Amino acid sequence: MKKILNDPYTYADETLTGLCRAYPQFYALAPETTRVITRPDAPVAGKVGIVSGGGSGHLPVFTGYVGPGFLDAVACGDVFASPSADEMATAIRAANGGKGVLRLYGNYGGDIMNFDMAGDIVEMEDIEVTTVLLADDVASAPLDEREKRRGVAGMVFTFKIAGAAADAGLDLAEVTRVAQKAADGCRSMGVALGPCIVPQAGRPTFTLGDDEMEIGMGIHGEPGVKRGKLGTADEIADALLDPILDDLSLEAGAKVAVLVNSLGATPVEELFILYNRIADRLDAAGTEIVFPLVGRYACSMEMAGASLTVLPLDDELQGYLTAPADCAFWKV
Amino acid sequence: MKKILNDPYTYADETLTGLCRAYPQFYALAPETTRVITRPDAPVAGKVGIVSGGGSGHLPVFTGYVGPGFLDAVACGDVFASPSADEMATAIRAANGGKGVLRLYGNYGGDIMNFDMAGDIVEMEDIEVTTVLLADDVASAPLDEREKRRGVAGMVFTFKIAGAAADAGLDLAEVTRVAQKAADGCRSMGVALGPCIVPQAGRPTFTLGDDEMEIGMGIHGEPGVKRGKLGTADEIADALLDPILDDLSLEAGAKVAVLVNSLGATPVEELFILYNRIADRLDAAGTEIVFPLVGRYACSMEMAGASLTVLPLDDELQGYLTAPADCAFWKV
Amino acid sequence: MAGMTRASLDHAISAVLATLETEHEGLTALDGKLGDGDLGITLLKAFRQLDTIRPDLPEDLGQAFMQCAQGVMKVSSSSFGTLLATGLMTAAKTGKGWTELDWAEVPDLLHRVVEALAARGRSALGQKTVLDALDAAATAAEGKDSPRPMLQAAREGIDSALDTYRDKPNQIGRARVYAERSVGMDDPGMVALKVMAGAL
Amino acid sequence: MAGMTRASLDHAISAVLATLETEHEGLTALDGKLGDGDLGITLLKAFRQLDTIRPDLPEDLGQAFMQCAQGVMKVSSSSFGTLLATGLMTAAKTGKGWTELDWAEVPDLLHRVVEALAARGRSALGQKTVLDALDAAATAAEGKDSPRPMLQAAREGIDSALDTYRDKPNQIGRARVYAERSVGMDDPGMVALKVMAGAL
Ligand SMILES: Nc1ncnc2c1ncn2[C@@H]1O[C@H](COP(=O)(O)OP(=O)(O)O)[C@@H](O)[C@H]1O
Ligand SMILES: Nc1ncnc2c1ncn2[C@@H]1O[C@H](COP(=O)(O)OP(=O)(O)O)[C@@H](O)[C@H]1O
Ligand SMILES: [Mg+2]
Ligand SMILES: [Mg+2]
Ligand SMILES: [Mg+2]
Ligand SMILES: [Mg+2]
Repeated sequence: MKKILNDPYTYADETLTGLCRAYPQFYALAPETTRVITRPDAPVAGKVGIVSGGGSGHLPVFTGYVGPGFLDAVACGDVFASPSADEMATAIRAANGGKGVLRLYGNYGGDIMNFDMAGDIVEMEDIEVTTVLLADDVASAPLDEREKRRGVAGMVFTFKIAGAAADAGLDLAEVTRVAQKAADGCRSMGVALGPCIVPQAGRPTFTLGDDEMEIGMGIHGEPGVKRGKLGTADEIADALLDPILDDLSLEAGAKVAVLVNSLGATPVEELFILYNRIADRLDAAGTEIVFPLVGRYACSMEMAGASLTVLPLDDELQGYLTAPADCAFWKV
Repeated sequence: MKKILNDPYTYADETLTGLCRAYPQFYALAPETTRVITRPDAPVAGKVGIVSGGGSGHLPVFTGYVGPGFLDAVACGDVFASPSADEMATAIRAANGGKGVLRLYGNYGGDIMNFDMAGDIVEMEDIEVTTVLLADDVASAPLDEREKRRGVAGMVFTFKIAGAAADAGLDLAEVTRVAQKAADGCRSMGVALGPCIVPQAGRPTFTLGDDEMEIGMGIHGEPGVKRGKLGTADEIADALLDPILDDLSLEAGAKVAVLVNSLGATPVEELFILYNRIADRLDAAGTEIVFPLVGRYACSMEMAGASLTVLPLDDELQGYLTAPADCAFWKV
Repeated sequence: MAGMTRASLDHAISAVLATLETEHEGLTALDGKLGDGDLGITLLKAFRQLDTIRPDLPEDLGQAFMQCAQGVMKVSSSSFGTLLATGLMTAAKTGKGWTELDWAEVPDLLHRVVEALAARGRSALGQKTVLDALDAAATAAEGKDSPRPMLQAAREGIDSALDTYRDKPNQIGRARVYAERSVGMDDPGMVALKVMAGAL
Repeated sequence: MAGMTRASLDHAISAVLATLETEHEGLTALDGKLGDGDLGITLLKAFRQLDTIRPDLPEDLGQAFMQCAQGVMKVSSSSFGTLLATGLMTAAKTGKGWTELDWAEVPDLLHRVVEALAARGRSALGQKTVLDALDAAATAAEGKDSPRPMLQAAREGIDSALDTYRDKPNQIGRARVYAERSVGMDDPGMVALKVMAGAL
C-alpha cells in the first residue's frame, strides 16, 4: 500500500490530531472526541453556527475550512465514510452560539441519515437547525433530477459564502437562504486519471488503463459519464466546461467564480494549463471570471485528476465570497 | 503519459501563462519573455531585489514565491532544467530597484553556471549582484562536504526570510548575510514513494517496487541513501528526522521552524500523520517548534513522497520568517 | 416463553454476532460490488459493540433497546448502521416501560420500524432496499403469535422479497449509481437482513 | 587555406549538425545513465540554432563567435550548452578584430577555453569531464600548424583521455551522485566532444 501511515484504522484520527497540533491557531479537537474539529474559540456567541462533515480523505475539505469567516465545527468519519450521528451532534453543539446552526454538507445518503439523526438529537436540546445540501456534480444526475446530484468541490465556495454571511450577522434563515443560493448556483465536473487507496481497504478504488481517463467520476471513485482515451489538456478542459455551461446557460456579461481543483496527485502546473483554456472559453463567451482559484481545495487523497467548478455570482454572493476569512488552507 | 498537458514542449510556458492569468495580482510575465515571472510592481525602487530560478515542475517553487516579502523575479526553465543565462539576466534586471540583487537558488551545476554567466552579463550593466546557494539536502553529501549538497525544500524558508529582510530595508550585503544564515541553518531530508513524469521524457523518472521507498532521494529522482521496504509513518518520520538532528546537534531549548512537505501526490492527511511523530520527537528533545508548516511547498509535480526541513531560529530569523508576506501559496 | 424479554434480546445479539463473525466477508464483498464494501464490517462492529453491552442491558425493554441504539450509533455510521440504530430507537419507544412484549405485537412493531427507516432514509418501499425485505418479513409474520412460526414466516418473506427484487435495479443509496449493474444482483442490505434472520 | 575563417566556422557547424542529427540519441542515452538524459537534445538544439544563424555570420571572427555564443545561450541552458557558450565567448575574445586566425594559434586558444570552462563550471582538470578531453586535445594539437594533422592529433588526445578516465568515477556535475556506477563508463561530455571532433 503506497501510503504513509501507521495503521489504517487510526488514519483519520492521526490526521486530525496532526492538523490540530500543527495549526492550533485554527483548529481544536472538541473535548473527548477524536473526530470533531472546531474553531478554538467556538462557539461564537451571537453568531449563526455552520457545521459540515463527511468522510475523511478530502483535505482541505472538510476540516481545513474551519475558521473565522468559514465553518465553526466539523465532524469527520473514516476515509470516505460518514461520521456518526453522535459526532455530528457534538459538532452542532460546539457550533451553537445561541442563534442556531446550519448543517451544510454533501448530498450523500449516509451523511444525510446521520445529520438528520443528529438534528433529532440536538433539537431535543433546543438547538435550532437548518440544512443545505451540496449537490454540484453535474455528472451525477441530469438537471431535472438535481436533488440526486453528489456534492463535490462546489462546497468550497459554498462554505466560504455561508461563513461570510454568518460572520456578517445574518440570522439562521438568512444564512440558510444565502447558502442555498450558493449551493444552487455551483456546478462541477471532474475527471479522474488515477485512483487512490482507502487505507482500510488497502487497494485502489478503481483501475484505469495507462492512457485512459474517466470524465465525471465521483470523488470516491463513483462511475462517471464517459471513460475514454486520455485527452489533451484543452480537450479535458472542454469536457469539463461544456456540460457545466449547458447546465447553467449563462447570459453574456455574467460574472462567475471558477475553481480548478486537483483531486490530489495532479500537480498545480497542470491545473494552470487547464485554466488557460477555461479562461479562453469563458472570455469568448463574454463571461467574466471575477474570482479564480487554482489549486488543491477538495481532494481525494492521492487520486489523480482535476475538477472544475463554476459559480455564477450576483453582488451578494460575490461580496461574501471575497470577504476575509481565515484558515490554514485559504488565501484570498 | 498520465499527465494533463497539451504539448510536452510547451508545458512550462503554459503553466506560467496560466499562473499569471489566474493570479495577476501576484504574478506578471516580464515583457517579451515566457519564462521570467516578476511581481507586477517590479522593480521596487530602493529595495534590494531577490531573484531565484531553476527548473519548472516544482510549484510553488520557484515562481509561486514571487510577491511582497518574498522574491521579486524568477527565471524558469523547462521541467527540471535550468533556465538560460539570458532569462536569468532578464530576471535580475526586472528585480533591480537600484540597490542590487541577491541571486538565491539551489545548488545545481547547470543553474550555477547560468546564474554566474547572467551575473557577468548584468555586471556590465552596473547591477551589483550577490549569491547565496541553497544546499539543505542532508542526504546528498556529508556535513564536511556541505558545499556539495543539493538545494531542496529549505529554499522556502530561505526565500521567506531573505524577502522579509529586503522588505525591512536592509542593504544588499545585509540581505545576503541574513539569507546565508538561513541557508546555512536549513537541513532537509526526503523520502520518495513514487516517481513523476518529465513531460519531454514521457516516462517515469525512476521505478520503485510497490512496497519500496527510497530515503534521501532528490527532487529530480537523484539517488538517495537507502532504498528499502516502505515503513510506517513513524519509521519514515524517524528516518527523516534522525540524520537532520545528527547534522544540527541542537541544544535543549532550541527553537526551530519545521516544514513537512509533500513532493506532490502524497496527501496532506499523511503529512499530518508524519507531523505527529516529528512533533513528539522534537518535544521529547526539548526543542520548540515555533513555526510549523505542513503542506505542498516544494514539489516535484506528481512525485509521491515527503520531505522534512528543520531550521533553527534565532530572534532575527524568526522575525523575518514570521513577518507578513503575500503570494498565492503562502498563508502565515 | 410468552413474549419478548431482555433475555430474547441477549440471545439474538449472541446468535447474530456468531453468524456475522463468519458471514461478514460475504456481505462486504457483495456491498463492494455495488458500493463501498463496508456492510459486513459495519454489522460486525455493531454487533460486537452490542455484545459488550449485552450483559448489562436493563430489564426495561425501552431502555434496553435505547442502549442498543446508542451502542450501534457509536461504532457505525454507514447507512445500514444508522438504519439499524433507527430501528432500535423505534423499538425502544414501543418497549418503553415493558419488561415483556407480546410476540403478537412484533409484526406491528416491524411495520413501524419500516416507516421510521423510510423517514430516516428519505426512501420508500419498492426501491430495492432493506425496507422491502423488512416489510415483507413483517407482513409474512402477521397473525403468528409464537416466535418460531413467526421467524419462519419472516424468513420466507425475506426470501420472496429477494426473489421479487433481484432483477430490478437499485433505486437509492450508493448502489443507485450502479443501477444497471445491480439488475440480477441481490441488494446487500436485504441479504444482510436474511443473514440476521437466519441466525436467530 | 592559411588559417581559420568564417568559412571554417560555417563548415564546422554544418558538419557537426549533420553528425548530431543521427548521433544525438546515443549521447542522450549515455547521459540518461548518469544524469538527466538531455545531452544529445541539448547539442542538437544548439547546432540547429547555429545552423539558422550560419548564413549571416559576420566575417569578423570575434563577432561571429559572439553571435554563436548568444545563439547557443538562447536555446540551451543545460551544463554542456552553457559550457559551449562559454567556450565560444572565449574564442570571441581571441578572434576579435580578425577575419582569419592562424591555425597554429588554435591549441593555445583551446587551453584558454579549458580555463574559462573550469572557471564557469567551478571545476578542475581531473574530475572526468569534457575539460579533460578538451585539455588532452589541446595538448595533442600543440606544434601542428595545419588543420588536418591538428584535428587528427586532437582526436587521438580525446581518445586517450577517454581511456584514462573510463575506470575512474565522475567527480562533478550530475554524474557525481552516480560516482560508483560511473566507473567503467565514459563521461557523456567527453563523448560529446569526440563526436563533434569526429564530425569535422
Ligand atoms: N436511503 C436508504 N433507505 C433505505 N435503505 C438504504 C438506504 N441507503 C442504503 N440502504 C440500505 O443499506 C444497504 C447498504 O448499507 P451500507 O453499506 O451500510 O451503506 P453505505 O456504505 O452506502 O453507507 C443497502 O443495500 C440498502 O439496503
Ligand atoms: N561543472 C562542470 N564542469 C565541467 N564540465 C561539466 C560540468 N558539469 C557538467 N559537465 C560536463 O557536461 C556533461 C553533461 O552535460 P549536460 O547533460 O548538458 O549536463 P546537465 O544536464 O547535468 O546540466 C558532463 O558529462 C560533463 O562532461
Ligand atoms: Mg456500504
Ligand atoms: Mg459506507
Ligand atoms: Mg544532462
Ligand atoms: Mg540538463
